[in-house]
Amino acid sequence: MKVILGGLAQPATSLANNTGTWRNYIPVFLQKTCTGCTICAIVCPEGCVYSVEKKKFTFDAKYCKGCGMCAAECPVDDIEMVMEEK
Amino acid sequence: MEKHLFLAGHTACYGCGEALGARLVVDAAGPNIITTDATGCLEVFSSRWPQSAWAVPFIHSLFENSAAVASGVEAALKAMGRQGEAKVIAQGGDGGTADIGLQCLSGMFERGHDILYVCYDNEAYMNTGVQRSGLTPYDSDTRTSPSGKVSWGNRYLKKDMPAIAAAHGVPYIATASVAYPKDVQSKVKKALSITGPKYVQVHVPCPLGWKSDPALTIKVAKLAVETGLYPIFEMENGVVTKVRKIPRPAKPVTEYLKLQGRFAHLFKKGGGEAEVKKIQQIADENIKKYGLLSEAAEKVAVEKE
Amino acid sequence: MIEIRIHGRGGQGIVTSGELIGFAAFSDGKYAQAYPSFGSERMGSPVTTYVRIDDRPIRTRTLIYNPDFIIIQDSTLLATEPVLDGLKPKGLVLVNTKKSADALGLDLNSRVLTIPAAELAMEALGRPIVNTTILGAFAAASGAISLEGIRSALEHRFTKELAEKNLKAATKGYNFVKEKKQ
Amino acid sequence: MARTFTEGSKAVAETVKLCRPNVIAAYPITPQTHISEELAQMVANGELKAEYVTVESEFAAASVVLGASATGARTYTATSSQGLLLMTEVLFNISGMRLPVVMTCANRAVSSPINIWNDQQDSISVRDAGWVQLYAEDIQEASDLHLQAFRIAEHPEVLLPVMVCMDGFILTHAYEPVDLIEQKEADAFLPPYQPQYYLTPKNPITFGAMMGPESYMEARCQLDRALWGSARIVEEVAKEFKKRFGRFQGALVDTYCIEGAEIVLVAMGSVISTIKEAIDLLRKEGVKVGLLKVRCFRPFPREAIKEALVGAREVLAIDRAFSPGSGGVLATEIRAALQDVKKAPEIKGHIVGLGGREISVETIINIVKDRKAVGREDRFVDLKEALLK
Repeated sequence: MKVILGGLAQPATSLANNTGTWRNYIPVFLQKTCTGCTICAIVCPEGCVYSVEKKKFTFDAKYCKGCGMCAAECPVDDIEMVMEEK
Repeated sequence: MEKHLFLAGHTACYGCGEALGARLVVDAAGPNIITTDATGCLEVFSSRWPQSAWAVPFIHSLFENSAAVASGVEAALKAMGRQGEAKVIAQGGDGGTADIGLQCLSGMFERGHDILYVCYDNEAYMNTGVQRSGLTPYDSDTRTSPSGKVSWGNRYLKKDMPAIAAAHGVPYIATASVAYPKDVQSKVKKALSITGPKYVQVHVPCPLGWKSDPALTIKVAKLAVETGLYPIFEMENGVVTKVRKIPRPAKPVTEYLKLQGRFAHLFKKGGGEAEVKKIQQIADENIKKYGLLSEAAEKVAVEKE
Repeated sequence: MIEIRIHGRGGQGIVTSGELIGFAAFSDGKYAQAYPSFGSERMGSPVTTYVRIDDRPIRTRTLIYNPDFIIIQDSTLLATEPVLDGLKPKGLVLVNTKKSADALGLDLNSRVLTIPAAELAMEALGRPIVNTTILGAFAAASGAISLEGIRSALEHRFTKELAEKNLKAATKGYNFVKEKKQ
Repeated sequence: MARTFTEGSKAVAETVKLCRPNVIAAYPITPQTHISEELAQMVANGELKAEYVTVESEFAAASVVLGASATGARTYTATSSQGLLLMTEVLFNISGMRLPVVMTCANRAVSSPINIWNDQQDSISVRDAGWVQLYAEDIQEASDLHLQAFRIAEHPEVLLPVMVCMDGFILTHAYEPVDLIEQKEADAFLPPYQPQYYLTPKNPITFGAMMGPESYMEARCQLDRALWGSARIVEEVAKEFKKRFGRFQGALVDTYCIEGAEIVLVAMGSVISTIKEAIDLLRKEGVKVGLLKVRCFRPFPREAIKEALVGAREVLAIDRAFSPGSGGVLATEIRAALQDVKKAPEIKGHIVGLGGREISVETIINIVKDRKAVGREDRFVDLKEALLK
């Protein structure tokens, strides 16, 4: 990667960065009692939680650092954090 | 994944309130913005060359000049007839805003630039390893305001930035918290609809500096509001026009303090009760000053974002 | 090269005097250089302006130590400042005072001319602003610049109305010296 | 082209106006103030269509032009002394981000003791900030240099800020005949700035990213190469300026009476004129003395200096600034430039004119005449020994 004019960076390139490797705990989206409130997606500091269907959410394991905010904030306890086997 | 303007792959800590705050702000603002940022955590974890988490034009220059660089951006857009191209958002942490960057911010306010300044308030210099700032709360334990045999931590009260902004005649001022994401976003949108300087201060917990559970970032942030320690309000043309009411009775500050290691010394050492009382007093004064308590306790308590 | 030193007090238009002499010489087709004594002088404190006039480009940027002409816009400086230092033999000192040259009692090897500039300025301008009156007197006494040069300098520097008034003042000064000579 | 008789600051402001800057930000400081006042008046009169940002400090002035330049605007600022030092942090940022800002430094001594008069300690102290630094000999050159500065700064191979240094008071407050360029001629010489990268949602690039040990050095090396490379552009632009306007006062360096000179004085800024006067007098006495004028101090024109000095027996560097604990800066750098020259001339450093101390023709003549009597140490000239006892 050539240095351009003192270090310009191209937009949206952080996606190349695999922050999922930081994880100790991984969320499990049970997809049982989900009401589709979207809180999990809103509060994720990585912005890597997303809906596949209206009441079915999942996350991108490439970026999830396993902070557990989605699980802590889920009002219906439909997300569990489990120790990740690596 | 959802389409965001502040993207994954950034290198913020687990459960970072500031990363969440920044994403909420730029997503609300939309793609037609130019953002500046002060040196600090946000800049470091979002723009480590050759990567950038920003999908919007972004410039970081120095610790103390985000507001001045934004002033230059805005002046350039004006001078070149490009005002329609982008709104300007200046960003900074609490140190870059209330301490070292205050002079540049004052200049920006005074000159009336059409800029939204967003302060991500995590209440200390986190980028350099948790030292106190002008927005560090009373009794908070930081590396430069440590608790010790003869110290309860930070001796000073939070600098009242909204009042400082108001004294400059800033037409729109708001506080917000990542605990209420939609509120953050609607305030950003409202701010951007107003011409002139705007100031929005977003409370963003820092699990590292606050020594709190990363999973509880939202919970901690919410308690700051529900205890009255972090009043959420809007000021328009110098007058408080809207307040986020908190459930009656307000939660005791201990509920908030106990979740955070930065206040742990208050509960370990003899005499801590008196200090906690002082903090409760700060909350009580906020509640009175801003009229934070709701009329009906239950109604607000169940309000969900 | 002709070197001129102007002495006065802050607020008396000394810097402007230098600029006007320089511009007059410039419009007479000569090279000129003018610069004030640099500093944070306040109203009332002694100030100096330096002017050089030559037929070729002027490179020297030093202060003027041995002037051909000294203009003293405020005669009280004679008592307190070394304003006459370095004057060339057969040079000229022009002093703004009601007194006669003899009455000043200056022990010099040079010509001393006095001019009651305040009175003349009052007649022309209605205000005792003396610098342009002295400018006219200097033109007449030295021949270093022409009255026509002064006219274009004033027109360059001031609005039309102000230029006309000041030209009147300068002409009064000019004629005063011319008549005195005869 | 029209010749007028005007103040140095006014002449510079007139030229800056011709360059059509979009954004100007400056903070008052003596002796720079007249320049920014003139520009403010031009904007107020509607003669100059620019955003004039009245900042709260020089630090903000530099930050505002940084932001504006990154947004694609042509930008200008001016300062002196403490103001320049207050800008220091931003100066490094502007060059690091490769932004073609143009600045006038009205050279003035730095505190403490506070002193508003001229020397060059301010700009010399920021010589490592990564800016092109050009030093003006007279008002005409100071004025002309601004038009050239924007051309150099915005050249696609340069993209670096340029600092035009003019001696405070001596040039900023003096009145001289100056040839002013017509707007049409200026426009033909300096086309509008067309940045390749700038802040815009159309291409949302990130400026000012953090670089670690893996790439920081390359970015700095790139800056260094660009600065060295700017020497060629400084020359090109000076030559083209000469072709269009007929004036040439050197590019990287200039010389006076250097043919066959055994003793060569080297200096920068307005003292050059005084030295020329001294040389004329010395030559009449049969002293074989010449002058090397350093017009471009950054990039430091090593080769041009070598070429000019190689035949001399003695070099007398005249410094209006110094590095405490080291010596005259020009002297030091010339020594470095000549270190691989066989039979290199002896180089003696002279620190003169600090804080407005007068440098007369006699000062220069004495430096030349006393040169045998003094040692190799850089020395302060015309010291008042009584004040040191």
